[in-house]
Amino acid sequence: MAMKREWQTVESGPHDYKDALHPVVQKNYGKWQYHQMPRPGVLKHVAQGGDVLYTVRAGTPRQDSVDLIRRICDIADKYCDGFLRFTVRNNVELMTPDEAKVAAIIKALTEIGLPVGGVGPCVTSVHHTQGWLHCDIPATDASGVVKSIMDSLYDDFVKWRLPSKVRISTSCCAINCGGQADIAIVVKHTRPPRINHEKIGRICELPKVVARCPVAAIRPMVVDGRQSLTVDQQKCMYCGACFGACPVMEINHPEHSKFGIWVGGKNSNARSKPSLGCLVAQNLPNNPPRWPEVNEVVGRILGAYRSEGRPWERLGEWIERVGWSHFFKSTDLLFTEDMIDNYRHARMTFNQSAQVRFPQRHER
Amino acid sequence: MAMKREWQTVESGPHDYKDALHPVVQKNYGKWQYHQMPRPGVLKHVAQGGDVLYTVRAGTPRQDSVDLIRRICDIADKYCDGFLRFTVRNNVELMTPDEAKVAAIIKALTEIGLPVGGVGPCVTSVHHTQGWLHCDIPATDASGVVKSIMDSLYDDFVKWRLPSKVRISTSCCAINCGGQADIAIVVKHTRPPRINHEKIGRICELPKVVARCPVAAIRPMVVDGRQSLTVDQQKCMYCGACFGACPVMEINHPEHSKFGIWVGGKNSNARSKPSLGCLVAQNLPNNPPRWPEVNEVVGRILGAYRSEGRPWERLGEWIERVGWSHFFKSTDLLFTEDMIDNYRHARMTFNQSAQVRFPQRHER
Amino acid sequence: MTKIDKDGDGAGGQESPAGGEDFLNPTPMLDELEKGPWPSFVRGLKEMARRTEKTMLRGVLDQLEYSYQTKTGYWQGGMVSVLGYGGGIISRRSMLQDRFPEAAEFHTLRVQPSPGLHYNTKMLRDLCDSWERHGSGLIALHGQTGDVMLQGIEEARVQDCFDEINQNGWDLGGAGAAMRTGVSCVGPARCEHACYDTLRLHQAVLSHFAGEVHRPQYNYKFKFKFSGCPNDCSNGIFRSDLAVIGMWRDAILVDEEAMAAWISKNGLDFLVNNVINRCPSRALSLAEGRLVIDNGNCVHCMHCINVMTEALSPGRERGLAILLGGKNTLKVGAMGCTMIVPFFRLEGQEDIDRFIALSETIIEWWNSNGFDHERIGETIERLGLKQFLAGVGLPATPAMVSRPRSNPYYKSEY
Amino acid sequence: MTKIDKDGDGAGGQESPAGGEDFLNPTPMLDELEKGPWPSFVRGLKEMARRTEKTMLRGVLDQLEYSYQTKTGYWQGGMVSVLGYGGGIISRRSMLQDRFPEAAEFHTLRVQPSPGLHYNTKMLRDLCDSWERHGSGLIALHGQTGDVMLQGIEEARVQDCFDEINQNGWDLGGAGAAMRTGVSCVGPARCEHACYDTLRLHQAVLSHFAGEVHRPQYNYKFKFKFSGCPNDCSNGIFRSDLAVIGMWRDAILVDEEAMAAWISKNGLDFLVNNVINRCPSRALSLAEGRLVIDNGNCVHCMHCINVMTEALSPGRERGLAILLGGKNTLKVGAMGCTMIVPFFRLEGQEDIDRFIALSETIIEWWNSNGFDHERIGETIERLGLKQFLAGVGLPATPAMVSRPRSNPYYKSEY
Ligand code: SRM
Ligand code: SRM
Ligand code: SRM
Ligand code: SRM
Ligand code: SF4
Ligand code: SF4
Ligand code: SF4
Ligand code: SF4
Ligand code: SF4
Ligand code: SF4
Ligand code: SF4
Ligand code: SF4
Repeated sequence: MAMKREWQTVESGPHDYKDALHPVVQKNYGKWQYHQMPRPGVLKHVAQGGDVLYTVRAGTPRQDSVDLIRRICDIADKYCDGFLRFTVRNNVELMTPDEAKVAAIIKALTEIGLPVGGVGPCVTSVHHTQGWLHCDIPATDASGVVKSIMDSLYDDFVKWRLPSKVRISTSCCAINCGGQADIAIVVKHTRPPRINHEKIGRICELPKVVARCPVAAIRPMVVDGRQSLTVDQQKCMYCGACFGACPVMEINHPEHSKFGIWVGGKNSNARSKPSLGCLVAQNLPNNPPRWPEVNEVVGRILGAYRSEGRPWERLGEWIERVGWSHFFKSTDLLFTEDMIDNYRHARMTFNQSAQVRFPQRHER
Repeated sequence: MAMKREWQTVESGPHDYKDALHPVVQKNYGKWQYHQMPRPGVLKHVAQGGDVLYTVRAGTPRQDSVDLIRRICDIADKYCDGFLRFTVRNNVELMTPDEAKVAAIIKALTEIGLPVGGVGPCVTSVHHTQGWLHCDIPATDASGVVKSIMDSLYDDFVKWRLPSKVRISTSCCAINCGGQADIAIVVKHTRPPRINHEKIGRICELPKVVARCPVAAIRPMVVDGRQSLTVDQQKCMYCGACFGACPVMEINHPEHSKFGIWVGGKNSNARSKPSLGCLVAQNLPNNPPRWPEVNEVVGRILGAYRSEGRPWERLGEWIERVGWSHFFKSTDLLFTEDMIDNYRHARMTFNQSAQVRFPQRHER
Repeated sequence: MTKIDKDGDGAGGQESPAGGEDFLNPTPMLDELEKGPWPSFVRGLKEMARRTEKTMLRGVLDQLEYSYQTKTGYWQGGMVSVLGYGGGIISRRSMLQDRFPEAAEFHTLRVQPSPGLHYNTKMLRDLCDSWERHGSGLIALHGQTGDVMLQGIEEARVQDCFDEINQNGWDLGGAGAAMRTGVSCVGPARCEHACYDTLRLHQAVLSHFAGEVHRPQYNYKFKFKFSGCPNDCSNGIFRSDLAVIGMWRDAILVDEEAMAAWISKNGLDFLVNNVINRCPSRALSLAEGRLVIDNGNCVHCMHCINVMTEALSPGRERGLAILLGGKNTLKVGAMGCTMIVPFFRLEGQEDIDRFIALSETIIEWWNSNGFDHERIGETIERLGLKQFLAGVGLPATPAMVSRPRSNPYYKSEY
Repeated sequence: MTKIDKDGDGAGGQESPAGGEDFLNPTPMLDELEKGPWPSFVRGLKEMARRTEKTMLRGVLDQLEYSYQTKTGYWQGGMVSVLGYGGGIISRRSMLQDRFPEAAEFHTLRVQPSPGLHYNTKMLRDLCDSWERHGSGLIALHGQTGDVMLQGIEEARVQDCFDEINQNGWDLGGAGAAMRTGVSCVGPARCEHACYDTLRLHQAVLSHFAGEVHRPQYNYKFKFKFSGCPNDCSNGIFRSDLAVIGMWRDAILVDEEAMAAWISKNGLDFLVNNVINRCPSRALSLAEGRLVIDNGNCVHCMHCINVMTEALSPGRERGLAILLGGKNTLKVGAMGCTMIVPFFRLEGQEDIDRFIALSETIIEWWNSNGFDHERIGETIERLGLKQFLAGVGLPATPAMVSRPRSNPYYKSEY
């Protein structure tokens, strides 16, 4: 095939963005002055020179059909001079300098089934991953979990009902490609990899596999004459790292996977430093197609935050203010001994002080 | 000797304290209401019933002669009904319900050479250790360092010239028996232990010594036929732990010891959680009998804190507020790469955020 | 073609051309995900499958339904590539080829987006057309590393597809032990907080490293993320190896008029409770009803600027901060990027060249000191920040740590 | 007797009985430490040596002077003990016995103090007399672990000396891998903040463990410290294995009158800037010029009570908190005690018995799970807090951590 090929690859890197910018953006590039949020889903940016740009943001399934993308393009052609962008959270943004067009854009997006929202103090689209649709180590299907969650949180996306931004992520294994978030929904394999001793010697570089394990749980072993490996069932904590080095370290299992929910992850530097999410619910069933148990817990956490959080206070900042004991009480979640860190830097998470809160009579 | 001995040991534990309490203390035991500080070195405690107790606090050398102790007892007999106590920081406290006696007590203490002070927002006596006078691994003499420092800080002990309490400790090896403090002055051995291969086999349990090393720097080795040990010069960071298990791991050395100064240690839970001291000056010479270089740095740190600290703000809290960069600037100390942690939990001390301060023009 | 789960409620069938037999097999569990207000990826897939009658889509739907029923994934990885490249394509073959022959292959092309994720409709329409021609028609906008993911193509079609989109200015992104695709926030294109040109730097850097993106030759993956200010909208600190965060180092700009207006509109209590009292370094205070900023003590968290965007803006002396070593969970647990260069001026091309040169020095250090499958953050943690700084020739500053060391366990000279 | 450093400036000589030859040898460097306003231990030693003419003191001064000149210590450890005990005495013999024969032995008796370090003059005078009779006359008040250190005695005199002071109610403290001497703050004897009886508990606990103090049988040392409130005046959190910190769990007591007086005296600004704004959990706020406390959010740091001692006091429901695992630098670096039991009521004897029983369970767990020379904090860090809690039968609560785990790396059941 390479024979009858006349095109010479151009290693161009990222697609050029110059002709992807709306004229108003070009003109005011780097000259924006401030922004406002006229209504949910809409941003109004004002430039030093006085130019104005309206942005309408809408959620997408992320796993888009060309049909959907073409429909979005139709709207962009009709109202936005043929320009559009996507956000880092899989939302689409349609921009126009013309306030009059905002309503029409919202209408058009709604008609093709895309919810307008995700701007300001609300839930926005979920950072999610591949799952059963495409990955090779997923314990669940990310897109399905996201769809189920967002059906429940629809109003929190299209309305302003929360103290501040709420970022949610969901990942289909502990590797967590979805990243840190106010609420991270992460499934976890819950048993050590099983090894096919016939295949492994042929397919994998055994020393590389041994080296991959963070807790040195993998040791070489000879099984009926064949070079193979064995996993120390006590040490292994199912991280899946070895599977990445060798697909014969079979970590996938129909029974043994559970969901955990992590709260207080924060990427911005606003007020508090960026922070990692902390485990507050575990062993939730991996229950397709709607994962009701996971959904219910997420709802409870948002509910408590909604009623107790203060303006601009992110979920984790709210918890820091009221204390973890109070968080578990007001979300009716159970703190278990597994939520006490026991990994590398566990000591640094211990409360090495006498500072402690006690619920008062009326609260008890 | 055990023969002609008729006394049978009583394993009584701590000496009984009942008859060591002043009558006014007995009467108001657990019934104190509040306290005031009428003047430096003096506390006034008021009981619920209205009783009052004055306390005069004075510094001591800690390494006391029976002569000095008897003189103090004379004062206690004369003015305090024969009662006295010492503080956890080696200060002596003379108590009386009678305000009139306070001045006399101060006079008497001063006459026997003991400075009255150490109460409230000031420097108090130094937590110190044994040093050359008594310990077996000291790199310096604690009592001498303390005497030199306190001669310089005398006014900070007897007067109120500081934003809040300042606790100082000094230790004669990295083990730091003196503990955490606002300013900890700790000498450190700076080269690996040297081994006498002839003696070690006879005197020490080699496996125990090997096990004692936190960085696995000690390995068994045979030296001209004798079982011995060898120290990996690259790994060893001179902690001295092996010396504790085996005196032949000769860590003491006339040349290779240096002082470091650690600031921001705090034991109380007031406001901020208890915190560890952080290294801000290193490689200061071990220079008896007066250690001028160490003395000078301590003075500089106190000076900056004196002028910038706020009421009730401990030294480490002041630094947290203004930032470490500012601290190094205003104390004219040099931040070096060795001050970046590289031990077990080093990562947790990295600035994993974009939060950073910049001196402004007028400050630059 | 494989039929499964006959007793499914056939919800999917409802959309079938009235009367005519449905192109798709029943997918009762997946059909549950067509319900509810949020846009449904299942509906999209089924609609496109019915229109295009692409058997690959049917096979993938069948296998996915089976995954839902058996709670197991059935894809296995492999190697698929285009001429001259070693990465950029995630190969997927079904483990159940006999059961789902139509799902035998489902490879994904990771295509680098345009910086800031800005597009014009022509770019996207052309891409859609090429993808419908050669592949499944399923596109993820965007992957978590920022790629346009063209999902579902057979190995035989890969080269032609790539050649076609490459002619339209698209190039593959990273995969494996390589430089990865970058992400940049919308930046100066539409954000008043941008302290440097995120789009321009993203384009320059990733173009420079194009070779390292296409031909894996590192210890492990390396990711850049470009955020115009410390709000870090591209999640650089936890999700990239080298986070480029916009920064300023002079005083915050204050528009006194706008400030007055803001305060009278929102009230003094709101100012005190939600601005002044939220400043992490207490650099804000109130004086005669006005907000006073102690800029020397400001840690550039952005909060006050975020809340009072009409009145406050980053200062005039703008540039960026370089943070290093972020990653997520695997092996050592998540870690955030560490502050390495607090302020780096970025104006002309020579600044961009300086930035790229420094990036190369950093990556070279990592490649010569790191282990296999070790992210640079792990290498720095293992060898020490001191060794890293010496290796790349950067000075140690207190800005790199939250506090100096609290243990004496380091080697001093003797 | 050994004469050294003839060219010393003989400062020491000045105090010598006019004309007569000085009992002491020149110690020029040490003499530098007689200068200055702070009380001088050198002066004290020399004065006592001249009065008592104890050669041991002269020898020790000579060796110490030599240490100052050569920057090296010359004591080596060993074993010295009294009948029935295995510890409590730190043995010191000179490495330079030929050079300083008078300093051949310089052993130290660690003597347990009376709780709260309260004394009457008779106790101390008797102790001084015994010590001058049998030992050097040098006493440290107090060692960092709280002992009265009787420093400087020959092995031959140790038993008689101990028998004599033991008859006066004194007992030896700990050394080696044993229960160590305890420290308690002045507590209810003279402090309004005391939430439990530190003196009584100290006495009860250390008497109970007397056997473990005298006969080393642990993995390593174990220290108790007793502080009556979170000000932790006994430094329990960083300097003991088990810190007993006074605690209350109902509302802070407010004396409205005293509060009003305090505010009018110190002013509103001081209240806001130095009390309200310093509360770590922002549990304080201002309402119509008065201080309001959100007790449910108070973390019991003591600050507001410390500043407004006339107006505020710990609540009525008082007891103690138990924290575990503190130690200083050696090997792993310093660590602070971790909150284990947030509130433990301590009123009657049965509460004290409960406390002692729990302490024993904890120590047993450590002795059966710890390594040689491993402090309990290190054992807990190595095995995990979860394992510790299971081992001693305590429930896990959020109060034990600053935040729950942020990595998924633990074993769940399967
Ligand atoms: C469009 C987008 C950048 C892009 O290139 O795509 C963006 C755009 C804006 N961000 Fe952002 N942020 C965007 C992702 C993020 C992320 C990353 C993420 O969500 O994955 C973060 C970090 C989140 C975190 O901390 O975990 C982020 C943290 C912020 C913050 C800090 C919020 C805080 O208080 O912690 C601000 C400040 C603010 O809200 O005014 C901000 C502010 C803004 C502003 C107001 C900037 C401006 O003046 O234009 C923009 C509209 C805000 C809004 O959407 O409410 N943006 N912003 C991203 C939209 C995501 C979405 O579709 O919802
Ligand atoms: C006498 C003594 C207890 C004893 O049993 O010996 C004591 C006595 C008092 N302490 Fe303390 N503290 C004593 C050692 C400590 C220690 C431990 C130490 O110094 O080694 C600490 C922890 C220090 C640290 O954090 O590193 C300590 C932290 C406090 C605090 C918290 C200060 C802060 O803001 O962080 C207070 C609160 C205050 O100052 O009102 C306090 C308050 C007090 C009060 C006011 C309590 C009272 O109402 O009587 C007493 C007089 C205060 C003063 O001296 O200014 N005491 N206090 C100790 C005197 C030491 C000395 O001679 O100077
Ligand atoms: C005498 C004293 C210093 C002083 O002058 O006050 C002292 C002196 C010694 N300490 Fe200490 N420590 C003394 C309080 C401390 C403290 C403070 C405290 O107890 O509050 C600490 C820090 C807290 C802690 O327990 O960690 C302390 C942490 C150590 C360590 C390190 C323990 C660790 O796990 O980090 C060692 C090394 C060891 O045990 O092997 C040590 C070892 C030693 C030895 C026994 C060194 C040795 O093996 O010969 C020293 C004997 C010196 C001597 O000749 O008397 N000493 N030592 C203190 C005991 C006097 C007393 O009984 O009252
Ligand atoms: C596709 C994507 C998820 C998504 O649906 O968006 C993804 C998918 C995979 N990730 Fe990821 N990661 C994706 C973004 C991330 C991110 C987020 C980011 O880049 O901002 C992270 C966390 C940040 C980081 O880099 O740590 C991430 C951390 C990982 C890791 C753990 C790396 C670590 O050091 O902790 C692995 C495991 C590995 O590399 O061995 C991994 C491995 C994988 C593999 C290649 C698993 C495998 O070996 O087969 C997944 C391929 C799935 C597939 O079939 O396509 N992926 N992965 C994202 C890439 C799309 C794109 O190119 O735009
Ligand atoms: S989170 Fe795990 S399963 Fe999901 S895409 Fe990433 S690597 Fe694959
Ligand atoms: S899953 Fe993780 S812990 Fe278990 S063997 Fe594999 S690499 Fe090791
Ligand atoms: S600090 Fe070191 S040298 Fe000093 S007394 Fe303690 S153990 Fe001995
Ligand atoms: S001094 Fe410390 S680090 Fe060095 S060999 Fe001895 S125990 Fe190991
Ligand atoms: S990171 Fe800063 S500059 Fe970039 S979009 Fe977010 S707020 Fe704007
Ligand atoms: S940007 Fe953040 S740190 Fe700086 S003044 Fe504003 S709120 Fe304070
Ligand atoms: S710890 Fe508390 S109770 Fe004890 S003396 Fe200090 S302040 Fe008083
Ligand atoms: S005691 Fe401390 S935490 Fe509690 S209210 Fe007072 S200042 Fe706040």
